[in-house]
Amino acid sequence: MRYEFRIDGEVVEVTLSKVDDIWSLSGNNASILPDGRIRLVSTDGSVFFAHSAKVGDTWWIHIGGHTFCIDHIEPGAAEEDEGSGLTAPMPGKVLQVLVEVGQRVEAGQPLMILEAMKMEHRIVASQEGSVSEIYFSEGDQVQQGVPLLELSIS
Amino acid sequence: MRYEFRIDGEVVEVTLSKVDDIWSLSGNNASILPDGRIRLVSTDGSVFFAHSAKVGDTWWIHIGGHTFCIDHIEPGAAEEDEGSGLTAPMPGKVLQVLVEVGQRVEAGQPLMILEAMKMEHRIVASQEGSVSEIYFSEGDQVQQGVPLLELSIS
Amino acid sequence: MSTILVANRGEIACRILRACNEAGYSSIAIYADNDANSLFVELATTSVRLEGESIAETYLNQNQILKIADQYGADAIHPGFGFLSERADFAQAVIDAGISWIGPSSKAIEMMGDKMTARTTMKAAGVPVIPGEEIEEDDEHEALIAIKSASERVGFPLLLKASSGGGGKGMRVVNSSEELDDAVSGARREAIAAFGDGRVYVERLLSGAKHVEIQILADTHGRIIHLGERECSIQRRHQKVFEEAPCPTMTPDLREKMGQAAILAAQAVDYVGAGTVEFLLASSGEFFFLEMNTRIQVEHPVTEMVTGVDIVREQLRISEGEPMSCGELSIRGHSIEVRLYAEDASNNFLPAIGPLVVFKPPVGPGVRLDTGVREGDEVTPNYDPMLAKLVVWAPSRSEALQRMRRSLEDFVVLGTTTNLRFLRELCDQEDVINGSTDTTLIDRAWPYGWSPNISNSLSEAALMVAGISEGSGKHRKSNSSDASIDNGPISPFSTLSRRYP
Amino acid sequence: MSTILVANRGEIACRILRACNEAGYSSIAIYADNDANSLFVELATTSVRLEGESIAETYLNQNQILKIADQYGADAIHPGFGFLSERADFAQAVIDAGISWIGPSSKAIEMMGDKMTARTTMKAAGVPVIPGEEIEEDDEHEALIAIKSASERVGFPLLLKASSGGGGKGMRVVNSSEELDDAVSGARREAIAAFGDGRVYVERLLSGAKHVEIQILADTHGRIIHLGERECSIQRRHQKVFEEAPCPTMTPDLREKMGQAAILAAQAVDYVGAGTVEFLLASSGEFFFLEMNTRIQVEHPVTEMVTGVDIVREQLRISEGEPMSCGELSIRGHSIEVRLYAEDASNNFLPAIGPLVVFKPPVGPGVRLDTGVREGDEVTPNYDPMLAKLVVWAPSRSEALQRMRRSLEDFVVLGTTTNLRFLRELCDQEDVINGSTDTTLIDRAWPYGWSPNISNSLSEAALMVAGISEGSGKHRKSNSSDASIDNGPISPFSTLSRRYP
Repeated sequence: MRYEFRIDGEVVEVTLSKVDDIWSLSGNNASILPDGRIRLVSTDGSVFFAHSAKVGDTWWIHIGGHTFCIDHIEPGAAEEDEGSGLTAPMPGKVLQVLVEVGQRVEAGQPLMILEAMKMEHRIVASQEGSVSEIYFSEGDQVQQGVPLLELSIS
Repeated sequence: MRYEFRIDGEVVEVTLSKVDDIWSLSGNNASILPDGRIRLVSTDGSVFFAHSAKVGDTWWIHIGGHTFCIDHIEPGAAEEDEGSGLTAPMPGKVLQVLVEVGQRVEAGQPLMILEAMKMEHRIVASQEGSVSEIYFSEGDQVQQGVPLLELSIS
Repeated sequence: MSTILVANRGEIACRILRACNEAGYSSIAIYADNDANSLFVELATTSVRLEGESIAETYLNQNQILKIADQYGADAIHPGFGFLSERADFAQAVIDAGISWIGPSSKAIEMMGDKMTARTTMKAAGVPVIPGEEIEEDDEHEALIAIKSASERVGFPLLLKASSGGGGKGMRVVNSSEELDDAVSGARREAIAAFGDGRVYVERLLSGAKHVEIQILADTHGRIIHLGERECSIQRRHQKVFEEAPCPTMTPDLREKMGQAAILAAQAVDYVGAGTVEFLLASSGEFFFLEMNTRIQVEHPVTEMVTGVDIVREQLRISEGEPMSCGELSIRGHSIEVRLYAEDASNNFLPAIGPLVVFKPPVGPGVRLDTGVREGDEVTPNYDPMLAKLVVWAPSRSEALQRMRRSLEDFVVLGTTTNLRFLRELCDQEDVINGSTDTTLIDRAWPYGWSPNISNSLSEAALMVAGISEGSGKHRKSNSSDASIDNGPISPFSTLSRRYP
Repeated sequence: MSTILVANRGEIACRILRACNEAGYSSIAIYADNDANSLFVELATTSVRLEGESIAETYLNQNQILKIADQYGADAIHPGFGFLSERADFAQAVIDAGISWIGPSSKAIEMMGDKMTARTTMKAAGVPVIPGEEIEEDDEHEALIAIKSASERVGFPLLLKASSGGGGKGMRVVNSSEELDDAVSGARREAIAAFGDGRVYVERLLSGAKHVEIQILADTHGRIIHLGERECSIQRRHQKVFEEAPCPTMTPDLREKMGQAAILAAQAVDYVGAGTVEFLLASSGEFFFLEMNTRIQVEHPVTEMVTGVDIVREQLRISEGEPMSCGELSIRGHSIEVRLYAEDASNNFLPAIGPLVVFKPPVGPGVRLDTGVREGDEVTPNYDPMLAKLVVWAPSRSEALQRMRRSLEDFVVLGTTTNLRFLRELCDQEDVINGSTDTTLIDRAWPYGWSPNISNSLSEAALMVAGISEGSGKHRKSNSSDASIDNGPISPFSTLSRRYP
């Protein structure tokens, strides 16, 4: 079985083999427990009990005291176009818009201030460019993931 | 909705009405929570959060610090014939058979000794009668619920 | 010591394995096939399967366990309680194999394990013992004659106890001479089955007495201390169900006297490690040696809660040859433990089995649960029906009782009959509330057996819940095609079949 | 008092409601619509819905809460922390309505709530305060001028703090005069939003100092005691994340000095109830009054664990007019609390949201979890991102750290990003291990931000688990037709959609 995942921004192909109820990958062996967890025996013999749960396309995995978020890439799915839009990291309210359309900005320059969970969050320019669009003004409520402004990269 | 249940050996008919998501029974109102529990508001206004789970035909219910076992009687199902058989209360081993076929016994007289979970359990006559059948002998393993001996009631 | 093998299962294996992990040791769990998915198996660094089926072939199989210890490089063995924990021959075999035995010397185990030797040793050390007689005869017929003659001197009511026993197995109360024949053969049969030794002894039954025991710790630097007492009077079928520290009627004076007697007892057998000296405390204030348990005890948490000593961690330290780390005895607040058994308290405490479809322990400050099971596990007849120990601590006894009541009501176990409600109602007994607890409490409170106190309106509410559950589709079968999911995470919507229909 | 209304939500509401239940009081929970299925709502005898949407319309709505108290017969109100707990006008309104206020007088709240009054009062009472200046100007422009002038006398680095604030809101570190303008406007904006009061004050930033606070209790019989200290130096975004008792560098002498200063502080405002006096402890051993929190604190459990005092229970007793039940201060062992936040520690601690698809807290002796959430709940942006407090106790500090490490590794939370791993790696910082904790620790340890330390082989194992999960059918959608089941018990097999996509 072959799957494609994205972990920490990197796309990785995972090819598993399965004999009876034992799954294998480069010397690691694993099986599914009755309660849905996965028991993994690594090449050095150490045993891990992993929890996994899927939210949207993302697998949340707890193993060895760490928690991983791993996106499953559906076969044939187009890569997301990340663009140069700056999106809201979480739902909140626009407190201040610090730039105007057409203004040139430097990488790291604050563009907008959001308030969420009673804390202020700055939206900063990811790279040098000029502001091409501003979608919200002060006092607007924004949902997580929506584009807030657009930069054209010079 | 009408259901038949057995609770503490007694058969009870339960007739529920339902409007939208609220279930009612003689002044008690209840609704199902997102996590599957049931929130019940009794006539005196007190609120209970009940857990329920089904094993076989039996509903296990936790409410108000008590746990109930309530058997659902399928519509049209024949009443079980309880007979006069004496059944194994749990899996175990026959340690001793204290009676013989044909022997007269009094109510409360020990008939057989089982061992289970490292403890001895006595199987005693439920009423006066004579032993008509003995299905196991010393050393036999028995499963839960199997008839051990048969009494004919005089 | 770097790798510790835990030769046990269930909640006590979990307790010890966590202590090993926290102290930085590697740990080895051993498990029989029917424990392959048990919690304790997951808590060890390495888990090794035991071959065989019966307990004798697995958890009591000394050779197999020693072989695993050797093969996996264990340099210490913790026996927990039960199983091999009080087998002097095993302790010796472990030591002979060059492995540390986390417990006292095999000599100490042997002397305390045989009740007759223990009595003799205690008498010699000046520790008061209960009036009673030792029956040396091994043959059934001769033993009966000797017991009859002893019973005339000791007097009724009396107690028959297995010489090499514990945990209530092979124990019988005999109220009159007519009951003696039956009781002797039953006690001997159980004793032979459980311990391979049918010898019993006869002891005066001190009714109305309290069961009070002293926890002791002794290190290899000559330091020996007691950690105060636990009261464990409340018993059913001679097994403890409700334990507390401190004893509600204890005085500092009496504690010191009993503590010193316990230290004398331990010194008499050159004791090393954690151990418990059990006494009967008569209402007169006199106390009598019952026995010494040469191992960690089920009810050790209540002592940990009030003294702040981590007894298992001290066991590890002592086995390392380090001095124990705890200072002077100080007792703070009050702790109560109840034992959660899979059993039907309304039917003579008959053990129960079944799936733990829902298992939701109570939470909150001052609540501790030592469990060997979790939601989704199956209670089988293979082992002891004790599932978990619910322990509370609070600044005062009345607050601890209040916390225990709340915790017992919040504890949800569905799929297997437990004694939860029995324990809850036990907490409302006047004698429990005012601390007048003695070993006859349960029999006095419910002379005709216990049955739950349920209001009609609550039964009606339960029936309503059953109706809603049935009517809302909660009962429909899982129809997955994947076998690994059928047994899957147990939710209120799953429908399980008992494995033992 | 017979019925107590808890004017709060989340874990502290759970903590207080359990204490009410155990003490035999009836309890009333109040909840906004988005809390209708929250845990605390279930723990009360009666739960009453608050009308309105925003926090101002619900948990901060004094009139509505007083109306509910009247309507449902509450004779006492416990405010918890945050929300209305330090609003003097609310405390007074409660008292005027003939209801017991479980806290100090409105006068005491007012005096301590205004940082300037508090400083003046403390100076007069002989309690040492940090060099700094109070800015009375309310107008933005005038305030800026006054702050600039004050900054020249106080010196950089300095701290701007909201006069009526707390919890890090409206707080800014200013390293040089160039940063001042921006910092002042940001601090004022946050302060106005959070407290309706934009006044700030300027304080010398004592870098390298420890944040040490003293818990005090005062009853209406004139008894006032301190319960020793907590150290809460380790903070991120000026919010505590790791708290412990005792402070690892504390001496009995210094504890007594700081304790007496805290008692002086409390006496200066005729304090009644539970409160905390916060100090900065410089490496020289000098300490300075920071502020007094006139309410129960988030980190109160570590004091409960080492002193054996149930602080919430004592609050109830004091409000009843009873003398407090605790005796002399005795500190036993060591306790550590970490705050579990829904936040991305690797991205500047940005708050996170999502479903708690799996939420499995660690268990075992010495582990306490104070939580307001449970498996299946949703973390929303409506409230503070603190989900729970994980508290451990052990006989020594090093054992407590070991227990905390083990507990953090055992804690499974899936579906929402948390700071679990950050906390786990925090426990391995050398300065944490040897107790050299100060308020700059996190910035010093991770000057360029934190990111997890993950071995390649573990990433590979995680990918393998993802592959198996994907391949084993764990991902297929629930296809039930019953809506109440679709949202049903959250199992590893359920597929959830974020509510905020």
